[in-house]
Amino acid sequence: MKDQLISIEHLFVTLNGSHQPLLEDVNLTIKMGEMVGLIGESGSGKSLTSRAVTGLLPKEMRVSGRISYGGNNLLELSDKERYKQLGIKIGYIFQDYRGSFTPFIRIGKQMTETIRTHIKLTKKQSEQLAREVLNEVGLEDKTIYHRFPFQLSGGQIQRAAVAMTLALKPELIICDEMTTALDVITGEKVLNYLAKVQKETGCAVLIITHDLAQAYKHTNRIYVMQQGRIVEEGLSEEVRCHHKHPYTKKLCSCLLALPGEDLITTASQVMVK
Amino acid sequence: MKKGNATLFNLPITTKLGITLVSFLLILIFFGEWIMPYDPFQIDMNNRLESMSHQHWLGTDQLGRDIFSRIVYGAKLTIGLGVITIILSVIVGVPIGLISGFSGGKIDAVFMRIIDAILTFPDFILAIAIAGLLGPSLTNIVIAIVLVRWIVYARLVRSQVLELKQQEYILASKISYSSKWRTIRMHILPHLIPTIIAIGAVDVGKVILLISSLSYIGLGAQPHIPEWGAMLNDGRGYFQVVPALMMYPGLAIMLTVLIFHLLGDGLKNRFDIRKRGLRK
Amino acid sequence: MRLVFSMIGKRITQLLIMFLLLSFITFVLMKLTPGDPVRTILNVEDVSTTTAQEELIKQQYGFDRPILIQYGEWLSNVVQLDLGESIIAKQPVLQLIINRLPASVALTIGGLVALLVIAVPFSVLAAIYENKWPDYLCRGVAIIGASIPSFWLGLLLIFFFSLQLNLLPVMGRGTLAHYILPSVTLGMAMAPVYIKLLREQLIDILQSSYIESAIARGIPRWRILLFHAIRGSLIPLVTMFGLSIGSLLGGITVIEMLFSWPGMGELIVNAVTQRDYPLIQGYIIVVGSLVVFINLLVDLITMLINPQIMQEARRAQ
Amino acid sequence: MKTLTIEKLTKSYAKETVALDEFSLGIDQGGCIGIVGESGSGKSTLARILLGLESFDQGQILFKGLQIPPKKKKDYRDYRRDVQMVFQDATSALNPKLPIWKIILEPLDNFKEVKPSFIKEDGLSRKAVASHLLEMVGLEREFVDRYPYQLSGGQKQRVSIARAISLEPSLLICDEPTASLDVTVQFQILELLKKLQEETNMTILFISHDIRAVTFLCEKIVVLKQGIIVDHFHMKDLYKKNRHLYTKQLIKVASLS
Repeated sequence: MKDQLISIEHLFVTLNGSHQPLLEDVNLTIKMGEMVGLIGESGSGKSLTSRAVTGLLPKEMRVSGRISYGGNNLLELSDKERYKQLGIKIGYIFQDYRGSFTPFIRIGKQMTETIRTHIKLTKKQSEQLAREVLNEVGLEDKTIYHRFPFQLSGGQIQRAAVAMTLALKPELIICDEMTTALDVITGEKVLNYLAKVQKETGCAVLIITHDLAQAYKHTNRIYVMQQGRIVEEGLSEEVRCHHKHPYTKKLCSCLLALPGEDLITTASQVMVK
Repeated sequence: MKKGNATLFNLPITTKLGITLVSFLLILIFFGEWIMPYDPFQIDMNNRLESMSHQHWLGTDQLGRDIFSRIVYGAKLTIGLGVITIILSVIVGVPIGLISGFSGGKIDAVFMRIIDAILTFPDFILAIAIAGLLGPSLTNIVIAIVLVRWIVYARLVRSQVLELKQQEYILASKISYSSKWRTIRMHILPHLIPTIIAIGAVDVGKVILLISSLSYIGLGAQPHIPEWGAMLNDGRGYFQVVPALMMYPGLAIMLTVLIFHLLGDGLKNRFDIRKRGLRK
Repeated sequence: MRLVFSMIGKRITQLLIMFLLLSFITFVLMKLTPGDPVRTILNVEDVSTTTAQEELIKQQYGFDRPILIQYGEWLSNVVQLDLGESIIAKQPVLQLIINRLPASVALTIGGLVALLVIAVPFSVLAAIYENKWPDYLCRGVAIIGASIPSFWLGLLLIFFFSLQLNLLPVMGRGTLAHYILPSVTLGMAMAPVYIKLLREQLIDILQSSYIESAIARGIPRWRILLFHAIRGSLIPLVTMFGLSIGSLLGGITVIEMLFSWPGMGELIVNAVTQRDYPLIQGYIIVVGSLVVFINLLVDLITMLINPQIMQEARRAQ
Repeated sequence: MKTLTIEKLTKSYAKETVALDEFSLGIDQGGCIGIVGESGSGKSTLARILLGLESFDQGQILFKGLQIPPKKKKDYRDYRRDVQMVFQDATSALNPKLPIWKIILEPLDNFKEVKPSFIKEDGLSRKAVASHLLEMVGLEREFVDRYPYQLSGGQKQRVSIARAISLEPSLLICDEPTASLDVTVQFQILELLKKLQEETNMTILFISHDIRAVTFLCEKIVVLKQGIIVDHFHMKDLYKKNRHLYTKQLIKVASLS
């Protein structure tokens, strides 16, 4: 398919010296400009999958399979070539906002450092760009630019991280539980800015989350992961209302309904043990 | 994190090594008198500065005393002093740390001020001061070191207590109507004791170094006493003629301190103490 | 700025508490002291002296007055920067110490340079190759280094480089070559603690999520190592230095003795063996103030390189 | 008479940060009360004050007519027996050095004269009592001899609940008991709490940031924002027009459409 941005085929990840694979036959495709959700509980392998894409897996893990991106199999590229794609082609936003930026370097400096790593700009131009994108995500550049990360709230930091991806315009942004450590309302705000950036740049977004409601609301398509395997895939509506796999059913049944809310057609609260 | 039941055989290699070497030291300390071929104080001016031989395994010093016997005798003295110093420091420091950390508030603030003030004052310098005013002797050195060392344990215990106090099981214990003493016994001491033992083991090594350094500059053990540092000081003048005089006591110190380091590190691993929580 | 003042204030309080504690201890000890300073001054162990002579000395040095009065007098003198006169050298104590200060400071700086040259490369290597052979090597070196008595290490260095190879001078202070052995000995004596700390720091930092973020942003590895990781590990290093300045001053004493280095350490050891009480007291006061002063400097430097401390201090106010 | 009456409770940490501002609430015996708020809303402070783990500046708390925290030793003892808590982080709430049975029995060991109603026979061994409690929270008896690190997050939280209910308290305070659990486990813990509440008629004060969890468990809901009660309503009025704007916002974020 032509509009395919990235496609993961038969991905296996195994810890050295162990036979039980951590990821087993994972297949996942993301089209250009698409928002895809990857949901699962802790330990299901969703973060491993995204790290396999960026090449950030720990050294003691073996990877096999194929990740096609831009006509290449990423797994066959050299470390150096993969490293070059980080940031500029594939953006990554992490869960723990305290770790999104280095704590003792000012936000602005880290942004220009990143920008100038990838784009040939003068110091002034990169500062200009950094200030622009900060404003885009609703942060006042005058104050934020000179702040240290610990002087900002979690929501502000994650918005700055979103701004960072906006400056580099990557084709794919991977958000690994980026709102989990935030308050719900703040998290929603960050996600809305993410959606805005997605619309402006037309990039694809992979949202990794354990929060089904979030995935339903913010993505077009959802993959459900359990114990290192993808157990179900489909449009968000489909996964929510017409799921087939028992695990998806269990997940959905555990999503507590607000009163009067029709969660799933069966609306059962069967406990699948 | 926790490994299964550790038997003597699946311990890490460093610990095994540590245990073997410590047993070796213990033999030296308790059975040294039977091993010593000569009286370590026996002066024999006919056999001065002899090199290694069947009669004198490590040779003799400038007064004809048997070096091997002196080192064996010195083991008991050096290690014994180190251990006593640390035990005294623990006895003084741990209760203060417990009280300070557990009660918090003003008591804590006062203790911390005093501790801060003493902390700026290095044990080495205090030892010099005490040796200078009371006269150089091993007892005075031990007093001087304890005066400063207890702080290590008070601070260690206090910071551990403060950290543990954040743990919700301490709160749960309070909610369960457990008395303070019961909470300490049930939830705090089991965490503290291994840490203190492990740190104490390393500290014994450090104190041995300190005492021998002080003895070396003449502020600790007096020259005729076979403390290893004093032996080095003793042989200083003959160092260029007979390097062996410097070699063996120095090696003895190094190996002993190394053993305590290995032991401490082994215990730290065994008890899984490595800065919990900091690494995410 | 208010913050800096409050910090200076805190350190000065600390200095005062320490000062009172110490002067109290030294005075109590002097009272208990078994040796008789009067006899030391007369410098006669075997020759019999008349009691009249002793009385005269006692009066001259004020030993006959009640201890509290002696203490008060001494305190007020110290405040006026008068630390009294050495019994042996018959010179002002402060002058004697100040004369010796430059040599000790020079050796300290030499030791710090040696320390950095030894500790930084070792720990960076160990951290990058965690649990591989460079790491094991560094840890081995560190643990053995921590077990060697510094004076013995110095002796070994003298033995090999001066006596056997005849490369470097043994004693005294003169040319730059004279600095090498004492500095290296001091540096090596301090290195193990720093290697251990720096290595653990770096390993923690290299595994931290902010380093992962920097990697994910595609920042070149060397930049990450230099500006994000090593820079971050310097903060505890400086704090560590502040904490260990005391033991450094102690360690330097032994090394000065070993190399006959004309610093404060040599001065004090001789003072102790000669029972020169005013000098010992003066030395304690000077060293104590020095420690507090250096710690104040360390505080200020930490504030400069670690903005977070500033923030927390501000919040605490 | 209300079981618990809180009147104008005020607590501030520093000059500017007010954790609770004139917080007033009355609670009857039985049922579940939900307190919803985001981080910094003062909800955890409230829990800690109710448990006597923290002091407060102004206002008063009456529990069964007694001032909290009680001054008399006997009253204090009764209060400790009657008010228990389940913590957010089950890992931190269980001492890693102790076996499960010792953990569970800590409260009962301090109240030797108490004979809980769920113990039918006499002369049971301590371990048997502990395993009985484990069964009540849906864990197998064999768990008594295990250590916390051998348990999953959900199982640890069950142990924590078992400890809290061992004295049969009339008020159980749950501070985000499900926040660090997976969704499926979260659901099971909520079910367990619901079941236990129905069986024992204790009052559960359920503190959470998750409005879904609160609506699942509670009949009455209090919405806290920056130390102030902004909304206070019965479950059936959740969608009423006169809900506070902040409540509406919370609902909107949580809802699927």
